[in-house]
Amino acid sequence: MKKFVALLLACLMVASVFAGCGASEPKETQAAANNSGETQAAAADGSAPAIKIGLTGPLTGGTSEYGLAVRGGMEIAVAEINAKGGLQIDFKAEDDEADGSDKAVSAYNTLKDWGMQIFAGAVTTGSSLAIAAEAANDQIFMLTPSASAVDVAMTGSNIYQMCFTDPNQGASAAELMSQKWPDATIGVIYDSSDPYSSGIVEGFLAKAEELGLNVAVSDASFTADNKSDLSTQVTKCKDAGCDLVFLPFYYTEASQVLTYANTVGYKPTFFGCDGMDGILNVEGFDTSLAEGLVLMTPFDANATDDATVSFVTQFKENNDGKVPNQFAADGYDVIYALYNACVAAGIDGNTPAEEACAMLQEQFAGMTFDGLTGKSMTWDENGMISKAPAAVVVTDGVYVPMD
Amino acid sequence: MNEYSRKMLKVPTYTLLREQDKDKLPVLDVRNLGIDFGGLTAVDGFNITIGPTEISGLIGPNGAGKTTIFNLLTSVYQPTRGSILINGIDTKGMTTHKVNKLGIARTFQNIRLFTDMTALDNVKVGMHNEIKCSFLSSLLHLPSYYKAEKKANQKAMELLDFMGLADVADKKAGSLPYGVQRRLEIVRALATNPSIILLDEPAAGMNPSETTELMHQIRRIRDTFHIAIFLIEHDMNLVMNVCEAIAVVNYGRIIAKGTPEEIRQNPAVIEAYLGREEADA
Amino acid sequence: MQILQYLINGISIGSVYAIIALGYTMVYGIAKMLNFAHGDVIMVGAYISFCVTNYLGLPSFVSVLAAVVVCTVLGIVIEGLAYKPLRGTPSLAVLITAIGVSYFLQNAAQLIWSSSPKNFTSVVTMDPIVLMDDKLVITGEVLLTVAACIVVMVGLTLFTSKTRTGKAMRAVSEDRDAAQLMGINVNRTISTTFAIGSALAAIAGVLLCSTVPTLMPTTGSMPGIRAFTAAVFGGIGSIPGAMLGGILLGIIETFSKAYLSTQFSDAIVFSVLIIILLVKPAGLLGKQIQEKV
Amino acid sequence: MKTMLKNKNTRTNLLTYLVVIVAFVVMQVLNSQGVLGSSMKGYLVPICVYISLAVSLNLLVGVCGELSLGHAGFMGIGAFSGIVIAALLKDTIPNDALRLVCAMFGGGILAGFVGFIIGVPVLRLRGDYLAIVTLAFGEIMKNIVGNTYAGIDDTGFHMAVSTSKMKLEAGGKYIINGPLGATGVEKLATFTMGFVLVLFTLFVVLNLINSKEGRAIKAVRDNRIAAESVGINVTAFRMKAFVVSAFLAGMAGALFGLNYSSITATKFNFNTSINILVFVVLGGMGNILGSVISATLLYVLPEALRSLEDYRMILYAVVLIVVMLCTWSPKVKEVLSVVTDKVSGIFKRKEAGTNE
Repeated sequence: MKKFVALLLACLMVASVFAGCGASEPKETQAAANNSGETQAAAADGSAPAIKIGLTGPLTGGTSEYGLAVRGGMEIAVAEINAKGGLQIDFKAEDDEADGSDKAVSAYNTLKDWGMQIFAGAVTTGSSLAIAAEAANDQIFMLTPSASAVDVAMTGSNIYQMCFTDPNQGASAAELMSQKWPDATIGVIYDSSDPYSSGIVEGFLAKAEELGLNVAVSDASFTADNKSDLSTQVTKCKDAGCDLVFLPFYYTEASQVLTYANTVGYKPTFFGCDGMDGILNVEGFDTSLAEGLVLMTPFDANATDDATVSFVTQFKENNDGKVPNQFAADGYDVIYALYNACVAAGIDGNTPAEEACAMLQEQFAGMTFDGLTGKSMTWDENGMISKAPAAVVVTDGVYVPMD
Repeated sequence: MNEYSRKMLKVPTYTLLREQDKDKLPVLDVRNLGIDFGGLTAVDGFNITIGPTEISGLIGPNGAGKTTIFNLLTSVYQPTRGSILINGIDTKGMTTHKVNKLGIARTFQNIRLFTDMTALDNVKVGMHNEIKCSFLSSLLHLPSYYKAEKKANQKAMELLDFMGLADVADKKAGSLPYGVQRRLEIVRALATNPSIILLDEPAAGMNPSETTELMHQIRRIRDTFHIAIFLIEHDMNLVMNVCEAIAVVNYGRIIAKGTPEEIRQNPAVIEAYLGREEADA
Repeated sequence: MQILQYLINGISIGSVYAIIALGYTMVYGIAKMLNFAHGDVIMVGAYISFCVTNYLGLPSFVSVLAAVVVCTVLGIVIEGLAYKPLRGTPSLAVLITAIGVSYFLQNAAQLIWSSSPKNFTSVVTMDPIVLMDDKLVITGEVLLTVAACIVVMVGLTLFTSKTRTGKAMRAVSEDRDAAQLMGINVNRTISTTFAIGSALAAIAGVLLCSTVPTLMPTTGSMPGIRAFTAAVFGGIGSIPGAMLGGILLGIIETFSKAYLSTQFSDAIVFSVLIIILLVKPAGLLGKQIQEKV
Repeated sequence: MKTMLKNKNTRTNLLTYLVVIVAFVVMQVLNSQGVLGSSMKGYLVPICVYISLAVSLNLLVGVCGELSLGHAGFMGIGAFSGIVIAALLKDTIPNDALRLVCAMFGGGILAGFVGFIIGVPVLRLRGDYLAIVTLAFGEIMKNIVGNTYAGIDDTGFHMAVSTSKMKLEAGGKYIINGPLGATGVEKLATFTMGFVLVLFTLFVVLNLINSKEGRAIKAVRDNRIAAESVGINVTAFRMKAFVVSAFLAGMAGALFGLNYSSITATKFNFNTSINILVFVVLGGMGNILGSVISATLLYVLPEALRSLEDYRMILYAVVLIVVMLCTWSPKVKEVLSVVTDKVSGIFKRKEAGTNE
């Protein structure tokens, strides 16, 4: 009986939390709207209501870095657009904890209940895969800023990507290497538990074989669980005499590789992918370690064109002076691409999601888009993007385009 | 029978079998038993033979190794030396539950009931190996499960009734008075259908009238179930009145064996054990 | 010579596991609870040290000191608020509370320091030792971590065997009730244990991030679980066992990556752990406790 | 029947079934009225899955007294084998519900089998050592499944540990794709099946607890030495509980896997195991109805906190700690009882006042 009372108490506790949330909800949302979460758009004088765009991404937990960056980028785009007048955007982001099943789907469902018309997520591949099937089923148009696996776009005809697909990126890395360093001994270190990293390696190895590149080390992988020690992988490459080391993973781990290689005096050319962007802005990172690092990134925060400068300034303002990375830029581009398409197709807050989906598909098929992450971007019939891969070299702590 | 003859040891040992058991296979036959705990000899050269319907006692001062002997007999510890035969079968290397299946059951000095369960369930746990009901049948509660449970309930109630515990059947074992718990432990041991039952200080914590009652019950157990009883007890009155044979241990060794009269008169015992107690008294 | 370099790498990560495991094993041995929040206290320690060095510009030894002070206070507060009220309840209840504390610390760290990674500046300024013409490199971090492990191990052993408080801790670990009857303040002893364990966590945090520079709110959790594994491996509750377990785990991990398979190294490491526990059920240096009948 | 109702255990069990059935009927009615939003509808199947997981883990942790930190590992085995089975049987069994049942039983049997294999050596260990080995098992499982490739083409079923070794003929389809996990899974799971699974789990676990096996398991937990002394083979019973628990977790995993179009091995990590454990401990060890309720509430809680945005997980942690303290701490309980006494005192006084 005592236990039962205890249980009842526990239930009451939880219930009171629920009740508490319910009661304080309006206040919370408003607070959120003011600082970050939801950018409520005032329906401009009697015109059509704002169009509802939703995002899911990891906002808490180990990968929240990426989710928060995308959200930050999108919020800037939404604020700019809403300030312009005309078609307004109502934006909302939900936490999916980078989960590939129930959490992702419930984040998506929450957005659906909110009345989402267009889905601008998810941030991670795992979540996108789970949600893509739902979106395909619901006929809600989906344009993911950063989920790069081929399988995502292939899930349905209404699923589009703003980033390169992984095998494509791997293949272009191999092509670039065969042009610039045809005789190099190449080592590859990658995260075998991450679809992004292993997807790139898959495409890279296939292309490298075709081009006859000398890949000496291709089995130096790590997993999310044992990434605290990457010295063995570096030692493997060092011992095999690799003078070009391919690092197709995120900058969080890359800084470890660079630091360790520097400590042991190993100085090959390091070559990264778009996930490497952001390394120069890691707090406390000695940028001289990244000197000579080659990476293929569609976005350069130091670029001097007006669009980038204004984006970077605003992002810094909103995020305690943090410099945006390509995740943020992809997010920004996604909102603008959707906005352009909506304007062209005449979609507004009254258009049902399914109709909007069909109209957007039509638009994207023939659309050319200029954004922060590339010029004249187009999409193919599968929803995959085609944009020119740009390689840069880190020189004196800034990106310098590679010629 | 084959298994018996194969495992039977032919060494004759000192026996003190009662008249009624002379021509029968001893239920417990212990030879030269000993155990060392990291260089310390706890029990050494312990021999005893108990007939199928005998009540024997094991006495000795505190720390003499009595409970250790019980633990050896029930395979809680594996002996360093010597052998234990239960109904003629050597228990070497067997686990406690296997030894129990051979026919040895016990109670504990510090009561070890399943305190969260009812008295009835405690007894039914004791009957575990007797309840014939397959795992699948228990999982799915097939008709055979209900039949087996009904039978088990009946028998468990009979056993509780035998020790006068029928009215506490639905009480949690942990909530029962001390003396009742001791008796419940005996019922639980009886429920395993043993041929010998080891009682570790059954009268500890009981008042004199409860002890007298217990003495009757011990005899009734033997007379009803026709099993052997081997008990450790400090209450000399109980031991001398109930036991037909007594072994005295000190420092892990047997110092005397015999009938109560013989023990009472044995100078070694008087000096080592009884003497002191009598002097105290 | 390759093999020697791998061995050094193994000792490098292993000694980090070892120093975390020392904190785990100490708290487990005395308070008899799996403190799953230990890894997160480590993360807090590393952040404190990072902030003191990078924002206040103070020298690294001051930052270590600050981390130790903050973590000790944090440890006492956590213990007093979340664990002490549960003294005497089933260990599982405390385990779940520890998990709650772990979630709390991670999320609080994300709110305070944001989730973007920070690159921890190593507290070691020594140049690496290069042997056998560049084939074998021993970094200062390895030397410092191993030295710190040995100092902590010897220090803890002396502390528990020589000082009054240490002896009280041992008494509490052997038999809490008996210790109470002997007039030992069990609650205070356990609180002291947490204070010491958390101070060790701060040092472990600094050393972890000196070896592995990426600092994030989740930095402590995976090494924390590894270190817990190491502590069990060496015999949980045993101070030299934690050290041995940590270093062996690091070496096994590195060697399996180097010679067997990088892909399956997690599976290999944990399989070795299972096998060791089957052969030695109480870990390498643990005591098998005989149940009293 | 009357005597049956008198028995407290039977009453609690009937109450448990009743709660589950009523909840199901209410949800079905609400659903048919179109009251439920998509997110609410989305919770239904995972809640059923987590209830089954919590109940099956409660058998191990609460009833048996063994701490397992690898329950998600069994769930993962069930999920992936269930997905493979469902894909393989696509042509043989066209009926979705039947195929789902086959997949669930297949997943359960495989998980139970793996439970048995690792149980043989592992169950010799006790307490925290068993916990760490189950944790290790979960990590091994995650690592291996995360590197497994399986696919089907005209020549049949293929499996390998790297893409280069995986040669599918044209028209072949990947079922499990390494770190991407299982993709393109056909969603077979339904709420009704989830409900059936919960009932089945409750049926098996409650029956087991109330049979001679259950008595033996509880006896082993209460007092291992006494249980051995009355002839109970302790290892065998720990094994039975372990295998049954793994089997049920495997079934739940299969349902979970077939409820989403994709699933990765990382889902079945330490954190998921811990979450299930939290459900069990908060619901009360050995308290099956408690597990059902706490799994439901705690699953929905982080979702209900969504409006707090970035603060929701920290609040979840606080709620977890506070609830643990309220349900377990003797001191807090004392304070609570004083408060409730006072409150009831006030009411009584009021009553007395009105009487006057």
